[in-house]
Amino acid sequence: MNAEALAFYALAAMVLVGGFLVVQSRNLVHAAISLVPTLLGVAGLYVLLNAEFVTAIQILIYVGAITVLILFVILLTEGATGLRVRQRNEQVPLALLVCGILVVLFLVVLLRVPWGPPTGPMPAYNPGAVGRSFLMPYVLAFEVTSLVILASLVGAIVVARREG
Amino acid sequence: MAQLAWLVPLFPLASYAVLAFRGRALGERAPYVAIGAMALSALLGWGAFLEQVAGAPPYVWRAVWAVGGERTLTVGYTVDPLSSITVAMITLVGGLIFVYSVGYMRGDPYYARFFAFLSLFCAGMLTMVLANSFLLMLIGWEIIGLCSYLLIGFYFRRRSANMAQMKAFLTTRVGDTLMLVGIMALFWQFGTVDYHAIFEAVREGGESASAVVRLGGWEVPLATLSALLVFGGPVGKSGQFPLHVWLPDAMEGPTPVSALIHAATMVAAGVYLVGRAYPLFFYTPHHEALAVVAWVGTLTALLAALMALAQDDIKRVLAYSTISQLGFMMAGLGVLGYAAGLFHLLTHAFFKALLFLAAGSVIHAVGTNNIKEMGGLRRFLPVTFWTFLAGFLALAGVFPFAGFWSKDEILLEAYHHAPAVYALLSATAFLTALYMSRLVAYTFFGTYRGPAHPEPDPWTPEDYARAGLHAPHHGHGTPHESPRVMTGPLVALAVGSLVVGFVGIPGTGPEGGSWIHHFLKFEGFKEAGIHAPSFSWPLALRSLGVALAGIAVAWLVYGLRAVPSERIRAWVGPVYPFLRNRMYIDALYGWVFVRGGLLLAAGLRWFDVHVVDGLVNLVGGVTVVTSRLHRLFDTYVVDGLVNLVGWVTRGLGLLLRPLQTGRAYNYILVAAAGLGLIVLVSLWRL
Amino acid sequence: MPILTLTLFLPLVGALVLLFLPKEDAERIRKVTFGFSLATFLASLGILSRFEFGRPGMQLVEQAAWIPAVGIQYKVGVDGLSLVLAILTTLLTALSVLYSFRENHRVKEYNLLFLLLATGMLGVFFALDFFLFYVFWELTLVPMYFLIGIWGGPRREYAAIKFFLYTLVGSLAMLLGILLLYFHLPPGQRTFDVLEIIRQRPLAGTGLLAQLAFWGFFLSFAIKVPMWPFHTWLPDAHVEAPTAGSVILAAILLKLGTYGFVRFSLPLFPEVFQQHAPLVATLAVIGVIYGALVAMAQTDLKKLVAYSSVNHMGYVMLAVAAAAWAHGRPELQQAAATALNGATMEMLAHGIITGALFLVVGVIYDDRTHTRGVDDFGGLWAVLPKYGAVSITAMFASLGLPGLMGFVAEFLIFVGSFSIFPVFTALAALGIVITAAFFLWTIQRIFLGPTNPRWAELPDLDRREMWTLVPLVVLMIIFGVYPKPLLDVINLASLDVVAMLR
Amino acid sequence: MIGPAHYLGVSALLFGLGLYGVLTRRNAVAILMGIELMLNAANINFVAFTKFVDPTFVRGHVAALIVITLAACEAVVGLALVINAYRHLETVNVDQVNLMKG
Repeated sequence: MNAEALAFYALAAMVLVGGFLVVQSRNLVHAAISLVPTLLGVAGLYVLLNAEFVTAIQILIYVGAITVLILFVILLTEGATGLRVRQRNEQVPLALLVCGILVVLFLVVLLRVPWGPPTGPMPAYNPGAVGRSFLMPYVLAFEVTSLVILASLVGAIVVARREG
Repeated sequence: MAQLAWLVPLFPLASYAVLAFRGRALGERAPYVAIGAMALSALLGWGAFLEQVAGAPPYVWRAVWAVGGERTLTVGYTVDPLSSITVAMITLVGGLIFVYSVGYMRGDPYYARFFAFLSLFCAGMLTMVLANSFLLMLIGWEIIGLCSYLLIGFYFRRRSANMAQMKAFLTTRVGDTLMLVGIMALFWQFGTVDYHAIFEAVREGGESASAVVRLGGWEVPLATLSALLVFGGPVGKSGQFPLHVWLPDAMEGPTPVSALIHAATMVAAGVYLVGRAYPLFFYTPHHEALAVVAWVGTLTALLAALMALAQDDIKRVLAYSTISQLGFMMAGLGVLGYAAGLFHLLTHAFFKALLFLAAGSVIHAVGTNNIKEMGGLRRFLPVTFWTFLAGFLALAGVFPFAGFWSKDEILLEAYHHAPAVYALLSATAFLTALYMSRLVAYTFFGTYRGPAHPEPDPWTPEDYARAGLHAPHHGHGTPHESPRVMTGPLVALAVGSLVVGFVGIPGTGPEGGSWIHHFLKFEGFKEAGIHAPSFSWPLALRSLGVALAGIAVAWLVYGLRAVPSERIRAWVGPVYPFLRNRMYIDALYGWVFVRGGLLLAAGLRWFDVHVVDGLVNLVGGVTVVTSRLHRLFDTYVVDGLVNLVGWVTRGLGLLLRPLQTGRAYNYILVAAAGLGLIVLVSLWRL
Repeated sequence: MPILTLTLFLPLVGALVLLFLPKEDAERIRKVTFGFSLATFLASLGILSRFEFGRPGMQLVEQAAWIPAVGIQYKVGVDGLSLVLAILTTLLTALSVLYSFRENHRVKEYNLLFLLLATGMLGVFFALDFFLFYVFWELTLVPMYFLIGIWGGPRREYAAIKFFLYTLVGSLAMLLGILLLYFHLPPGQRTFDVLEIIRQRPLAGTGLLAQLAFWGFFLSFAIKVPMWPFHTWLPDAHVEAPTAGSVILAAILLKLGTYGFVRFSLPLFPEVFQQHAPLVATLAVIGVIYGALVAMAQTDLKKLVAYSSVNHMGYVMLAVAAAAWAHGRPELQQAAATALNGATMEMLAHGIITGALFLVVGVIYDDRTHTRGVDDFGGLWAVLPKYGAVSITAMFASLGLPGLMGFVAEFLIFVGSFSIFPVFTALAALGIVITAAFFLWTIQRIFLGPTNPRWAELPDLDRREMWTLVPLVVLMIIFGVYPKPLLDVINLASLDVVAMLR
Repeated sequence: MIGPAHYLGVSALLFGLGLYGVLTRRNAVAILMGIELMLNAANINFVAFTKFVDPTFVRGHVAALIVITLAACEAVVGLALVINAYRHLETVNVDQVNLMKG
């Protein structure tokens, strides 16, 4: 077992355990805090996959922004998120079944696919390639995304604004 | 001149347009427009007529009016002896009536409207006469029907006038519809509506002319059928039995209208059309269509004369007399007296217009229509009396007045071609003299009785106020003679009633015949070897004798009262009320057609609302109930019995409703399960 | 310049422009709407100027791929038939908008719907692709539904839903027919192109399927016409619709049905149509007489005019049935063309005359008396001379007085159909008498006799009302006196249809 | 040797966890967290495929970046909605928010 594998398994464990805590914690604040190791683990996986730029973004946005945002909201809506309140709905068994089957199916698919060897040596990682992709073939997607950001910005302000 | 004949109907039309839009502003000057237009028409019309007299060839002009596939429907006009002499008559008599109306209608709040309608009427009438296709003829024909409608109901405040105008339009429309079907049949047969093309085709008797149709079990020659259908129009318009009922009621209109439309011109249109379409009738097997025309005419003449005997309204007597005389004309045409029938049409226009106008003068003076309330008027109205007398003598057929010559022609033809018709027509001639003498006796002789109930003013004070006039005061002391503008036309027409007949004097034309015979001749007779019988003195004396006998009998009964009419009335029993009530024909029509039609309409309306629409609503109701049932069962029964297309969607919606909880996580669960299913399926195929 | 597309979408552009106007500014909304409808009318006259008279077939065709995968295209074109109907549409839309200047309730939506409706109707007449046709066909339905449902009379909801469901059932049946046709084209050549489908007649000789498709189209068109016994939506819709809505409904929407019969049913299913022509003619004759008689029994003016529409559309259907019967009988072709000319003429005449009649009813009902009962009036002619003259002219035109447009149409229908269906036609001629009877009776009850004192002080037609009514009256007279120019255009289209019936 | 299957396996498990969270949580914020997990799972896939299948054009990175961006937007709007709903309905439990029920 080489270092890469070791790192992978450690990160995978971190991700999955974190994820389990996210969905399982009765206390929402705990769940939100468990989100941090999960997302960091994913970021680690990105490092293993030679995606340093994505890693950076992942940490910046997810860990830095979204998690904090979620924590704020939990605090803002304190009255409804306490431990007194039932946190699960009535379809737990059904959901468990469906999710289980789905995961099993995914795994079956993974196992049945004949993965060939990697398609050759990785080229040197180059964030510039990502930039070029964004601005040349995917410029439309890029623009649309920015529009979506704008819209969500405006939308969030309008929705959350205290009416008066 | 003939090339300009298209202008003849256009002058009155222009006058109509001017009066319709500017009539109110013109006010008292309105008649000048109408009379001026009529004078121009008369000028052109007489020019064309004199050209024809001088022997000019007939002039025909056509234009395409409408297309149907590769066929065309043409309109146009013909100037030939028949149309030109009729145009001359209409413009002359019509013009005189216009002049008379200036006096008669003065002070009426709708003065301009009256002249507008009269002008439109003349435009339609002249169009109809000059037309050279059934299409244009029909257009003119219906326009005069419209004007008749408008003018009968001119006093539109009166309920009786409203009813009369509807009766007139609808009754004639029945005839017109038959004629329309006839024209359709002609178009089917010959593919054209042009007079000349059709007449040429029937004369040659080709394949299409001798076609036969099956009606039930009968084989009817198509030519006869279409001729008889076309005859439906004249039956309606010329008040022939059984569609004569409208004409007496049409007397609700102002008197000049009665004179112009319901005596001199419009009602003669039917006769004119039969004359115009004579080949159509003549070239049927054994002239059978003409036989029908003859018998309808004879019957009408006799029945109307009988009914005239029992009427008390001066205009109604004249109306029945008109019907009777129109029957005479039809009978004349029917018994192969082509020229005779049309000659009578011309003379009749003069003396009947005269009689009506004179009657109008009488009514103007005494303020009632009832002859029982008149009497002794010859002293008060000398001009009216003498002119009326001229008309009376012409109508009765007394030598040398116009009626004598033309009626004698008809009787002559009937004597030679149809003796039964001759007998009946002679009886009618007797009756004619009788009822006319009765009228004269009651009106002008004896003592003045005065109206018990003067006619109410047809207008309301608001009408006068709106027109800026003052309501006239109807103080009827002693009757007084009408103004010159009214008596002038009377005198002119009286002269006409005397002299017009002279064109029928034997020897005025070539070969010892009369001029009118020569001028109006039907080519088919010569080809078929039919010769017009020549004038015979014994026959003429006999008809004169009949007329004088009628006058004498009337003199005994109504003048000398040797046998008072009351006694005769008691003596004949139910015959008098039978005649007085128009043989109950009007009542019968009222019950069968008017009430029956309204009842049927009401019944169908009920049917429409409750049955046809009821079915629709039932279908709707059933679907609604079905969907309610679904709502009841929606948790238990998955029932697909939603069988109406429009409601399938809603039914399905109701079925699926329990699945739609509105909770997003339920939906996501289903979506996830669906995703699993998709993976499973793709695994299967992997 | 693609003049057809321009004409077609000009109202839609107008509707878009309206979207950007504040709804409080009713006056400007009205003016803009009227401006656009007038421009559309002028554009349709522009089509006329570029139309080649004397050339058969479709003209000014514009074509563009739309959904090429399934053979749907944007294809529009005109021939004599659709051209005259399109001009009628634009004219009456403009006049209706002008008339509606008095409408004060939700002005913006009202005018917007009118413009939308105009595009829908023009599209139906222009479309040469079944899919496009269907889209426009349905597009006409929605604005009308709202016009009746929002601006209608007391029972507007019932009437609107009835109208909507009834016509929707019909158009679904037609959709099935269209799909049947489409899927019987050979795979790979499937198209919705009307002319191509007519050329190939994919259902010829398929027996039952052709029957099904025919009845699908028939149901849709017959409801729209409406033929007896599918007519009961009409009186309700007319009575409840606002005046301008009634005008459009009677003048144009009913024509969609007869247009469909002439444009689609006749050339697509000549054999089947011929087989059922006597039945159709029977229904038509029943419609003629029944409509006239039921109209006679009405006391509501709008209902009376509505039933007179049933009567008049019966004449049109008689002519169409006669033309169908002429299929394969060369000796009847000329008569069939005459009958079709008459049918088209009647569509126009009915559009103009009945449009005028509904306006006439609206003039008296909307702004003056608020009653439509025939018996509530009397002697109005003396009070309202202009109004009386216009109304009486329109009514006489409707009862087929020669010299006015209705006569030309009826005469052509009668002479054409008589050569083909003598008995039916003779029976239908009875309708003339009954029509005359009820219109005369109506005239008598409204305009003649003593004046009802309640209405002694009514104002006569004002300028705007004159502007809406006089053009229609003028048209009635012009084409009644000299119809040849119009018939020359129509005749080409009729000959085309007849040629397709060879 | 760690191959694509390993990464995808982790991704599948994480996806399952996220889905479970979405399906069973009553609290809207918690559901949002579940969604974030699922999005991350998807991103792992994208990035992994970039390495093993399409190393030259880095299309997966592009996709992942877009997803992250959209996730951020979604979180912002979603949380705003939660606050709004809380203000109006005094609850953030989605089974009490059933305005969509037909």
